[in-house]
This record gives sequence, structure tokens and C-alpha cells, in this order.
Amino acid sequence: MDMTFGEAELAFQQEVRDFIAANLTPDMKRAESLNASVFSEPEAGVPWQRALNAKGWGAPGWPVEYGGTGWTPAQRWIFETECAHAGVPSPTPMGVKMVGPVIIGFGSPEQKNYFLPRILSCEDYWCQGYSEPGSGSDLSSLKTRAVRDGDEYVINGTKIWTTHAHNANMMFALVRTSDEPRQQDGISFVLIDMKSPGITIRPILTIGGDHEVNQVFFDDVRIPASNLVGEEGKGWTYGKYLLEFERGSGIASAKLRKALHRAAAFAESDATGRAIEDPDIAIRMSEAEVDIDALEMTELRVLSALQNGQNPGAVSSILKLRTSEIYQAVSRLAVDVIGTDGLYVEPTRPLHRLNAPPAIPEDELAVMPTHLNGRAYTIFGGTSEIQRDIISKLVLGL
Amino acid sequence: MDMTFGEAELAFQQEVRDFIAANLTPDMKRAESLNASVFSEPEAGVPWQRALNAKGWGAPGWPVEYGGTGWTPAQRWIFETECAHAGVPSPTPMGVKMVGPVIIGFGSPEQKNYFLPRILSCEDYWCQGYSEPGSGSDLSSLKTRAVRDGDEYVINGTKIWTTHAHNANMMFALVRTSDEPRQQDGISFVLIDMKSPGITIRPILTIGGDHEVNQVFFDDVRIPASNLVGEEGKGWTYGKYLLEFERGSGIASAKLRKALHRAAAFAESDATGRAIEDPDIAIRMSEAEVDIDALEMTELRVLSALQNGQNPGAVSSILKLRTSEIYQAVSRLAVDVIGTDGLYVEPTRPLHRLNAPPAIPEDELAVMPTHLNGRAYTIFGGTSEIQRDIISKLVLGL
Amino acid sequence: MDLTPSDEQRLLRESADRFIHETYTAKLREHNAKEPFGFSEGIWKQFAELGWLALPLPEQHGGIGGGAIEVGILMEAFGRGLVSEPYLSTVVLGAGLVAEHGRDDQKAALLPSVAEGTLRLAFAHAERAARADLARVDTTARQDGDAYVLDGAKVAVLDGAAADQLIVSARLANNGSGSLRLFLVPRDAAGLTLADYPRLGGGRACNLTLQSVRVAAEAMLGGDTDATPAVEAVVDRALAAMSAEAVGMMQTLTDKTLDYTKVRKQFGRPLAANQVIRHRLTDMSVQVDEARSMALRAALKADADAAERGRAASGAKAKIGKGARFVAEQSVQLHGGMGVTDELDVGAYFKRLLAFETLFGGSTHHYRRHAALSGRPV
Amino acid sequence: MDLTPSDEQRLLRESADRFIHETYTAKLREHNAKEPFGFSEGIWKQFAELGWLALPLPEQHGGIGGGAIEVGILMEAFGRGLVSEPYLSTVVLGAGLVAEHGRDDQKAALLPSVAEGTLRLAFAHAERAARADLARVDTTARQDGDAYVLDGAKVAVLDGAAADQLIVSARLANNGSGSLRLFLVPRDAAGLTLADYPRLGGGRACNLTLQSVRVAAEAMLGGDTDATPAVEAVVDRALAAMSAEAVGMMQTLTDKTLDYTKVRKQFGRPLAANQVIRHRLTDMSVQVDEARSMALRAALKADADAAERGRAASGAKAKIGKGARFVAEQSVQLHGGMGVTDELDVGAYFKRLLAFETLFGGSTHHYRRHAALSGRPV
Repeated sequence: MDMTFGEAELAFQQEVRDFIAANLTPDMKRAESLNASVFSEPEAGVPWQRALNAKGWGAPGWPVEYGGTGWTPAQRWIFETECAHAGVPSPTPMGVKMVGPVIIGFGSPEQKNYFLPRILSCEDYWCQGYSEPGSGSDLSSLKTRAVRDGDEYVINGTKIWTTHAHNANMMFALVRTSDEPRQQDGISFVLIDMKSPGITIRPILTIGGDHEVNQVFFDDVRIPASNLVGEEGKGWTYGKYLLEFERGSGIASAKLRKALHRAAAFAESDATGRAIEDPDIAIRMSEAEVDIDALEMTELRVLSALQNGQNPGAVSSILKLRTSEIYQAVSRLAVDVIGTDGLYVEPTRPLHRLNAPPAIPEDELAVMPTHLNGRAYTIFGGTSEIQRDIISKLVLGL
Repeated sequence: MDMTFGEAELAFQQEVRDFIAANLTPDMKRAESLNASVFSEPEAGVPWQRALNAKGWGAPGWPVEYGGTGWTPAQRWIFETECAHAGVPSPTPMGVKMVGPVIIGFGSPEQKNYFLPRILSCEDYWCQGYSEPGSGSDLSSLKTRAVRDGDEYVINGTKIWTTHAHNANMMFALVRTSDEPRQQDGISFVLIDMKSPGITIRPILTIGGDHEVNQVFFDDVRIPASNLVGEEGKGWTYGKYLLEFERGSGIASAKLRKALHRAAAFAESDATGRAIEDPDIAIRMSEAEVDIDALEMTELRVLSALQNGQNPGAVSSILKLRTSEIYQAVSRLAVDVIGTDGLYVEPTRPLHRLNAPPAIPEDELAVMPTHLNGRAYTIFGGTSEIQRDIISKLVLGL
Repeated sequence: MDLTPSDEQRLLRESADRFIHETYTAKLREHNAKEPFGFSEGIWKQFAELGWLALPLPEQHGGIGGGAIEVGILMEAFGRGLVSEPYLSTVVLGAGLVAEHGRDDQKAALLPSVAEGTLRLAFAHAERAARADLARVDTTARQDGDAYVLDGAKVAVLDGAAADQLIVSARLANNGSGSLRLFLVPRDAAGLTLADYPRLGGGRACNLTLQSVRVAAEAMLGGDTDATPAVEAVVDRALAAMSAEAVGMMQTLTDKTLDYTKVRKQFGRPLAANQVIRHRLTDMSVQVDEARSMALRAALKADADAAERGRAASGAKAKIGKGARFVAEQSVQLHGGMGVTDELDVGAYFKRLLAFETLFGGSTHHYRRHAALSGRPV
Repeated sequence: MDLTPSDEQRLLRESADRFIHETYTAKLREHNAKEPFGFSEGIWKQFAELGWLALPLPEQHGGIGGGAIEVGILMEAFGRGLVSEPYLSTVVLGAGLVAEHGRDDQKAALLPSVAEGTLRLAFAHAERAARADLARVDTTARQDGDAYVLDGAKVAVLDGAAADQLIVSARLANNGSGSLRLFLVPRDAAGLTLADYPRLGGGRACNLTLQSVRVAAEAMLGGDTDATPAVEAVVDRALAAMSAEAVGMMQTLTDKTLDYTKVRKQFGRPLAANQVIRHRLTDMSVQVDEARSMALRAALKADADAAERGRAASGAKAKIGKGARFVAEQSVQLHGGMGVTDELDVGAYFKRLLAFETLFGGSTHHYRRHAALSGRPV
């Protein structure tokens, strides 16, 4: 066992650093450092994704034939770590990481030919239509209905928590195409043009004041039947595939470490009265850093297992739980570091569009909204309570 | 609202202090300070109970006609606080606080006349036969059976966690006298002479190395039918009455404060390298003290409500939960204060019988066993998990 | 010894609860957020009419002579309603400092107007470099003939823009060098700049800079003596008042969460059918109960000697801070997705409780102060 | 970068696990507790035969040249079995100090005997006034001609009575005043008094006093240089080893508790049917997993530069200390009444994990050290 990089790995690390130095603009960097949401605004996320695509790194996780990079797990880890360290934008994953793999796995040749290049190039901006009001973490109870009418489906219902629906021109959605004894069996996976007549978008402001999510209403929205992915009634299976595709590939420690370093920088500044001299702050910094160390080691263990063709096992299901908890601890630490500056509420959104100097140091602006929005980490994508239910089943056989 | 004492209360406080000064012997005091169990050994507890009885304070909670003191809640609080502060022995409650009230409430005139004076004087030393192996916190499933045979009951089965069974000459027990659709309905409350043939006692050493509890086996043990309390099949009701009798009368904050002050004294001594100079220890002392302050205020609010003839409400059911948690935090703090001295294991029991000087300061001897045994606080008398089940029902209506 | 409320206290609680319940709706809060000062002048007038502004002020100066218990009763109701009127800044802190440290002529001039609702005060004390350290003041007051010249910068001044007069703390720069003084500074004084902003959880606050702000010598609050003990006493009482306010918020959040989890269904049954959620709700209600005990304790000890008062106030702030965080975070968590939007009240309570934790220092700061006041080396 | 074990490492794990599983039963532990030194000479001999005593020692002195990873594999198995043989004291600490700081002649004289199982060592360093501060040593060594005279007192010397030689730390009292030295002192040296006692969780320890204990100048370990860096390095490696041992204990406790709660019924259904208990078990297994990661990290960094090594070792000790407490307490809790007796193994693991936490300082101490090594002011 060893944690050091070989020569090829070091060369790749340098290549990544060079790429970032050449492509990360000051505007992107500022937007990212003032981003209080999970994902970047399109004005930062799209150009970054295009730069990656131009380099051939637009979708590292895809099979090489479709544009993937064929990186080893160690390369993926180096890439993610360098990106986090540099503070590159975080484009939404709905295209590359979510609908892309489903189309690759289950789409028709026509769907692959048409959509995959448009995902890589950001010609299409995707959003995800899964959750509904009332369904919460219990997706199988979804009610949005698609009724076959000749060569079309007619969709009625509503989706909620739709990230960046207001930026997207395409949505992939789970809809009910029939009623079956097992609710899951009546669900299909469809692709919806967001400019279709009958779609209305209602913004939902987050607790931190950001416009990131929406409610989307469908009123007799018609889509071509060719926008069904795979078989009718198999949507649940594809949705789960997507989750498994992502599972075990999480590399969150680098981003957490970056967030912690930002908090440490605040703590060392005069703007916070050098909060770091409060031993409670200094020790909590170490607690968080050690938690991140542990998470990183777990990630590396999983990567090593993958690299050796082994199944990392249930360990990977623990990663989401701990990542969200550590994220909240770090954002909370940052809030405690900036003290009463956290009382300041900035109405401008996104924050990087602010022009006049605020009443607190500008680089502190995102701290409180980030913390507030970050409470969602233990809710979306399955609450921590549901994660624990799942882990107790998977890991403990309970 | 005010927290100050009136003149009568101050006079009573002085009377309690005088009584303690006159009756608490150095031996009792040493035994108590080296007591790692919940209750004192008989050699300390019995003489103290007798001194209380001689003063007329043998059973403050009983109705005056049976020997109670008729104290106001404030007087009870003063009494308990002064006793805790002075470090008096803690006799087992099985006589005065447990079987006594049941006999008063449901016993026959003969039982009252015979047993109550013997409880006050410690002529009888009682133990409690409730739990059984396999029944845990679910008492209604108990299996020890008493079969009527003429003027006697014949008892077969086993009881566990029987505190001081090895010291007791009497046991009150819940036994099954019939099988009913509701398990609770077949349970009766009986009094058993511990010298009866067919009783065997198996000591169970605690995790801290103390002999406090036992398993008791009954093999055709015969007791007179007149030792049935109240009606056959009503034992469950009497057992619950006992719990309610005790509920809302807990005054635990004074003992917790005493335990904290002892930990603070260790922390201030050279024997621990002045642990108090570790800011973590100093701050945890304050955390524990504030927790005790909150508990005390809750106790006082309950007492004030009782004093004004009001029902304190569900608040009192929270007291056990918090008391056990704070107890464990304080005992844990003491363990951290004495550092590596906690590694020392003293085999002598009870500790106050130790004659030779140990390898660590003698007054630290009880710290680790107290902590170890104290893990039982969140288990016995209904685990904290069950307490939370109960509170969620009572307080929240869930 | 008796901790049951008196009849007057019960009546006060009932009228405060009724007022908040009937008047202080989400709609009013929305309205208030758009007001220039972040609250409603009309409500403030009603507070005056109800006698609430006069409540804790001395009787000889137009007050009612109530104590910390009575203030706590009001503040708990204010917490339930997320009231944004400047009660803490004007009555508890501002008038509190005048009553505690002011000269008789200042009390006579200022307190009746506060009681009537015609004068608002704010306390400009905290500074960026000080964090929660009350004793750290770098703003200076230089005596210049019959005047003092103030220079420095203050942060997190609650409701500063709404105040007619700011009570500014400063250290003497020449005579009596280093000793702390308080000065009454009109909000529109020359050299005073306010950066006013909406405050997390409701109301407004400002940062301010003082550049050669000139005030008359009589503007010094009280005689020429160190103001530190007065500041500590009044802040301790503010901590007690804020603690009661936090109890109101925690109780309301717990009630709301209880209601929600009983109704909201997932996987075919109410959320509250989950044992984990029932226990969570239990722990929340235990925290509320402990918070209630500590807020009461801080109020009962508000006039005790400095160490006992400080231990009770810091103990309450520290313990309630921890409990508030738990209750607020779990309320959001158990409300699921809706909890992290601005569409439910839950988020507003969450933010106001965060503001509570931050103001005058967090839990660790106050545990440390408690330890220091208990003679422990920290 | 590859964190999968090598074939050799896998084999070592299998043989250690098998040995512990087959040999190290509760009955053996009971037997060992009655042995004069708290362990079994026979088992110790087997350790030698299996090559485990030689495992981390240098090849030129009869060792196998393994590293911290290999020691961790053994220690994890030892944790599972609650092994009380003096591996930590003799091999990791004692031989570790000789290998790190000894002169070549001392290595040649001592290490082969350790590898063969014929020499046992112990490290007498901690003192009452020092608490967890490794640098605080009040024991003195006064040079007197060709000898040193040692005076002082040591506490918590692991397996001191079983050791043939004690490595005693002391500060020079005359020449080179204040500098730290280590001395090899035979257990039966004149002036050395041992107060031997059974140790919480198994094995034995002693406190010792040194009254004018005279040793030859050659008994000084290494050359006449400060021993502090060597002590820190070896203690960091001991922390890594103990961390792996704790992982073994935590895993075993979690497994046992899982089994128990699946079988034990209450109110007609298994304890594990309670959601609260399922989530508790989940959190326990998460703690075990994080502990495993940190123990591995401490081992991987055992030969890194002092700051990185220290941060990894202290990080592991701190985090695993917290996790161990949680796992141990919850294991007892979920075993109910039987958990708080000496009739189940659970209590023994609980006590051994408490001992783990206490030795070389608790979690707060190590978070503070981590912060200091990260350049934060603490």
C-alpha cells in the first residue's frame, strides 16, 4: 500500500494544472468563489464545460467510444483534486453525469447520435424531473402522468426541486405511463423539450435567498414518442442504474478541503478579528480536517479497489452520508468564523453580479447563504434518515 | 417568582445541617465517598436510615399517619440538597420508597401494621423482584409463576438484576398467577421471605467489579397467601402506581452537583497534574454545571407546581432521561480528569474495606468503577430508548 | 422559594401571547421587511400603548418598574412571532444603559420618551477586531475642551438606522486614558456614517464609522467613571431577554415540526411514525424545556452580584445556543425540501436563531466566560 | 498510489486472524488475567515463532523489516482478541526506541533477543504532573563519574513488571542540563520500586519510583543527544499501532452488537427491528469505517516528516478516540443489563477502549496537537 504518485500520475497532474491555468478565467474564479449554491450559474459553468470538452475531458466517466477519457481511478482523483483546489466552476451534472449515462445505457442509436454530442458541448442544458410535491424521498409514488396519444405522449402534472429548470432547454423526467400493482412498474423515462407549450416554471427561492430550484407545471405538454428512453414502464430501473453508475465514484474530499481552507483563510484575516486565535475555532478546524482526511482515505480505498477490478462493497454508500455531514460542519465553522458579519443579508443574486462594495468584506458574502443552502445536503437525494435506513439494510443486513 | 428561601425554610435548612453534623460518622462518609455503586452498602446505609428514623425523618414521602414528615416540596428540596452536599449514605430505596408506598396504598391492615415499622427501622432489608432474564425493559412478559396451593403460593422461576438480594431478608416481587389475554392482567404483587427454602442467589458482578446485583432462583418456594398485596392479578397496577408515586419527586441535581464538585477537586489537585489547567476540562466543567443548573431549575419548577397544588405535567418525565445523561457526562469528566490513574484496577470490594494504600491516590479509587457502573443509568429502570418512546407518547402525543 | 408566576405575570403572558397570535402574522412580517427600518411604526406605537416599552423602566421616570422576568415573558412571545420591532435595542439595551449608568438628568430626559415610544436608542459597541470580547474597544474619545471627539468603527449595531440616538462606547484617549465611556450620539451627527443592511432573520442592523464625531461633554452617559460594569450588567440582562426570545422561537419551531411530521406522509405513513423522528422530536422538546429553565434562571439572577449574574446569563446563552442550533437544524431537516426554501416560516426561525447564536458571542465563548467567572483557568 | 494490500499483507492478516480466532478465546483471557504478568508466556513464545516479534525490526538485527502497515495488521487482530501480551510495550515502544535511537552495539545486543522472545522491554516515560505532555519530564539524570544517577517517578508504565529492561526517560541534571535522555535500567536495579497493578481492560501496568538508581554511562540509549525526536517518532508509531488495535476492538464490538440485537427480542420483536437501533448500528459501522481509514493513514505516514507523521498520528488518535467511545458506549447500551456486567465480553472491550483513549492523551489533546502541527495558535 502506498499513497504516493508514480511518474505517469505526476505527469498527468501537471497536465491538469496546465489546463486549468490556461482555461480558468478570473471571472469564472470569482463567480465560483461567490457561489452559494451547489452548482455554478450557466455563465460560469457552460464556458468551463466547453473548455473541458475542447480538451476531450468533457465527460471523463463515459465509455471512450462516446467521448470518455478512459482515466484510471487515480487520474480521476487527481483531476477532481486539482479542480477543487483551483476553484473551478461546478457545472450542473444533469447532462454529463445523469442523462448521458442513461442514454448511453438504454437510449436508441438516434438518441445517442443526437443528444450525446449536444450534452458534451452544452448545446443542450439539462434539468431533472424526478421529485414531486408530496413524493419527497419516496419517488415511487410520483403522479405526473404521460398518456400515449398516437406518436406523442401528453404530459400532465408537476415536478418540484427542479434545479436550473429556468436555465434548461431540456428535461429528463420520470413519469407515470400506467398504473401497476407495484407503483414502480408504471414509471417511464422521457425527454422533454422545455420550450414545449404548456410548461410553466415557478421559481422557488432557497433559504439562503438563491434561485436554484423551481417547480415545473405540465399542462397537456406534448412530446414525441421517440423521446421515450428504453422501454415503457422501465423508468424506475433506469433511474436506479443512474444512481449505481454514480455510486462509489464520489470524490468529495477535495472540495471539502477547499471549503475548509477558505474558512481558515477567513479565520486568519483581520476582517474576522483573527478568529483563528480562538482555540475553539482552531481545534474545530483540525476536527474538520481530520474528518476530511478520513473521508479522503475512504475514497482512496474505494478507488484502489476499483483500480484493481474489485467491488468496493458497501463502504461507498457511507460516503454520501459523511460528505453531507462534514460539508455542513465546515460551512457552520465558516459561519462561526465570520461572527456578526453573518448578520449581513445581501439581496443581489447571483452574488457575483454585485457591483457596489457590501458592508462586509466581499469574500465573506457567500458564507452565510452557503451555510443556509447547505442544510439541503442532508435532505435532497434522499434524506440522511433514509440514507441510514439504506445503509442499515446494505451494510448490516438489517 | 423567586429562588430565595423564607425564614422558616432557612431554619429548617439549619436543622438539617445540625442533624447531619451530629449523625454522619467519618466511617459513613468514607464509605460513601468510596462507593462506586448506586446505593450504599448496608454497613453505611442501615445506620444512616436508623438515624433518620430516630429523628422522625425515616420516610419523608409517606403520609404523616404512617410516619411521613409532611414536608413542603421546598423542605424536601432543602433536605435532599443538604444530604447530597454533605455526602451522606444512600440507602437502597426498596423499602422506604418502593414497597412502603405500595403497602400503604394497597396492603391489608395487618401488612401495614407489621411491615411499615420494620421498613422504617431497617429491621427488614428489602429487595425488588421485577426483571427477569429475557424480559428486559418489557416487564409484562415476565414468567416467574406463583401457583396457589391452599394457604400458600408456590413460586418457581428466576429474577435478575436484584439489587442487594444478598443483603436482603425480604423481597417484593411481581409474579404471574394466571395467564390472561393481556399479559399484564395475570400478574400479582407478593412479599417473599428471602430465607425461605428453595431460594438461591447467584451474584452478578458489574462491569466496574462490584457485587450489587444478583440473579435469584425460586425452586418451589412457598410463601403464605397472606403475603399477597391487594388483589390477585392487580400487580401490574400496583407496580405502575409505584412508578407514578415516585414520578415528579426526583431531586437529582444536588447529587450531580456533588459529583461534579468532587471531579473539580480532583482536577485542582497535583495528583492529576492540575487537570483543570486543560481548558477542555475547565470548559466541560462549566458545560456540566450548566446542565445541572438547567436540571435544578426544572426540578424547582416541578416542586413549585406541586407546592401550589398544580400538576407539573409531562416535564417530570424528562427528568430521568436528563439525569442519567448528565450523570454519565460527569462521571466521564472525572475519568478524563484522573487520566492514566484510571488504568489502575483495585480488586478489593467494597472499596472502603481497602486497608493498604493503593498505587493511585485513594480518593480516586471510585472514579473509574463509578463511571463503568454508571453506564447502567441509561439502561435500568427503562432504557433511554424506551424513555424517549414514552416521552414521545406523553409529551408530544405521538 | 416559589417559581410559579404571579397573577400579574400570568396576565402579561396572556396579553402578549394574544397580541402576537392575532397581530403578528407572516403577512405582517413580510410587510415589515419592506419598511425602511425593518419594522412597523404602528406596532411600535401599540407596544407603547400596551405599556410594554415602559415595562422594565424605573417608575420615577415613566416606567412600570418590572424586572427581567417580565421582560422575559414579553420576549418569549416576541420570539414566537419573530417580532422585528427594536425592543431589545431600544428598551433592553438602550434604556437599560441609561437607567443603569445615566445621570439623573439623562434618565429624566430620555426614559419617559422611550416609554412613550417617541425616542429610539441603539447600542454601538461591538467592533470587528473584538469578536465577542466585550472589553475590547478600540474606538477612542479624545477630550477637546468642552467636547469629546470620537473616532473608530462599530459593527452589528442592531436597529442603528431606526435609532434617534446611538449609545457609542469608546476609550478615553487623553485624560483617564483607556477607561471606557459611553456617549449619546445623534444618528445624524456630522462624521457618523451608517452602512445599514437587512439583518439575518428579520429587522435591520448597521456598521458605522465615526470620523471626528464631536459631541458635547454632557453627552457622556453618567459621570466620569468606567462604564464597563454597566455594560456587563446590561448585556447580561440582554442575554436573559434574548434567551427568553430564543425559547419562544424554539417552542414554535418544535410545535410546527410536530404538526408537520404528524400530517406529512411518506411511504404511506406519517413521518412521525418513524421512531427515529419521534425520538428526534423528543430531544427537541427536551431542549426546549431545558432552554426554558435556563432563560428563567438568567432572569431570576439578573440582579444578583456580577459573578452570579454573569454565570447565569452566560450559562443560558451557551446552553440555549447549543439547543437552538439543534432545534433549528432538526426543524429544517424534518420539514424536508420545503424546510430549505423561503416559502415556509421554518427558514425564518432558523435564521433568527442563527442570529441569536451569533450576537454577543456563541456557546463556546460563554462556556469559557462561565468557567472564568467560576474561577477556572481558561 | 494503491491502497490495496499486497499478497504478503493479505497472508499476514489471514494468519493473524486465524491465530486469534482459534487461540485467543475468552478462556485464555481469563487464564491470562491470573498470570503474574497478566499474559501467557506460551503465547509470547508463539508470537516469536510466528515471526511477529521480529516483524518490524530491522533485518540486520534479526528482524523482518516490516513497516507500520504490517504492525497495524497484527494490532487489529490483537484488538479483536483483546490480546494482553506486551507487543506494544516491548516491540513497538521498547524495540522501536532502540531501533530509532540506540547505538549499533545496543541494537545488536538487544534487538535479536526481542525478536526471539527472550528479552522484554518497557517504556517508562509518563509522569503524574505531565498528563499527556510528552515533553514534560521531571525525572533527572545526574552524571556521576562513569555513571548516571536517576531520580523521579513514573506512572502508567505498560507491562513494566514483565520487562527485563525499562527504558527510562530523564532530563540531564548537570552536564547538558535539561536535555532529554533515555536509559536502559534493569527491572531489578537498586533504588527502583515498582507498584504493579492489573490494568483496565487486560494486561498489567505499574507506577515506579527511582531513588538514586545508578546506571553505567553505556546504559544511555544512543549517543549523548536529545532523545525528544526519537520519543515523538516512536510514540507516533505507537499511536498508529494502537489505532489499528482500536479498529479491531470497534469492529468486533459492532459485530457482536449487531448479532445480539438481531436475536434479542423485546416486546415480541428483535431489538434491531427498532429504527433507532438500526440507525445507531449504522452510525457505529460508519465510525468503524472512518477509524479504519484513519488507522491506515497513520500507518502510511509513519515514516513521513515529523509534522505530517504527527498530524496523521494525532488525527487518528483523536478521531478514533471519539469513535471508540461512541462504539463502546453504544455496544454496552444496546446489550442492556448484560452489557454492564463482567459476564459478557462487551464490558472487557469497553474497558480496553477506555484504556486506549486514556493512553498518550485523549482526543482533545490530540486535536490540539494536530492544530499546533498545522500552524494554528492553540
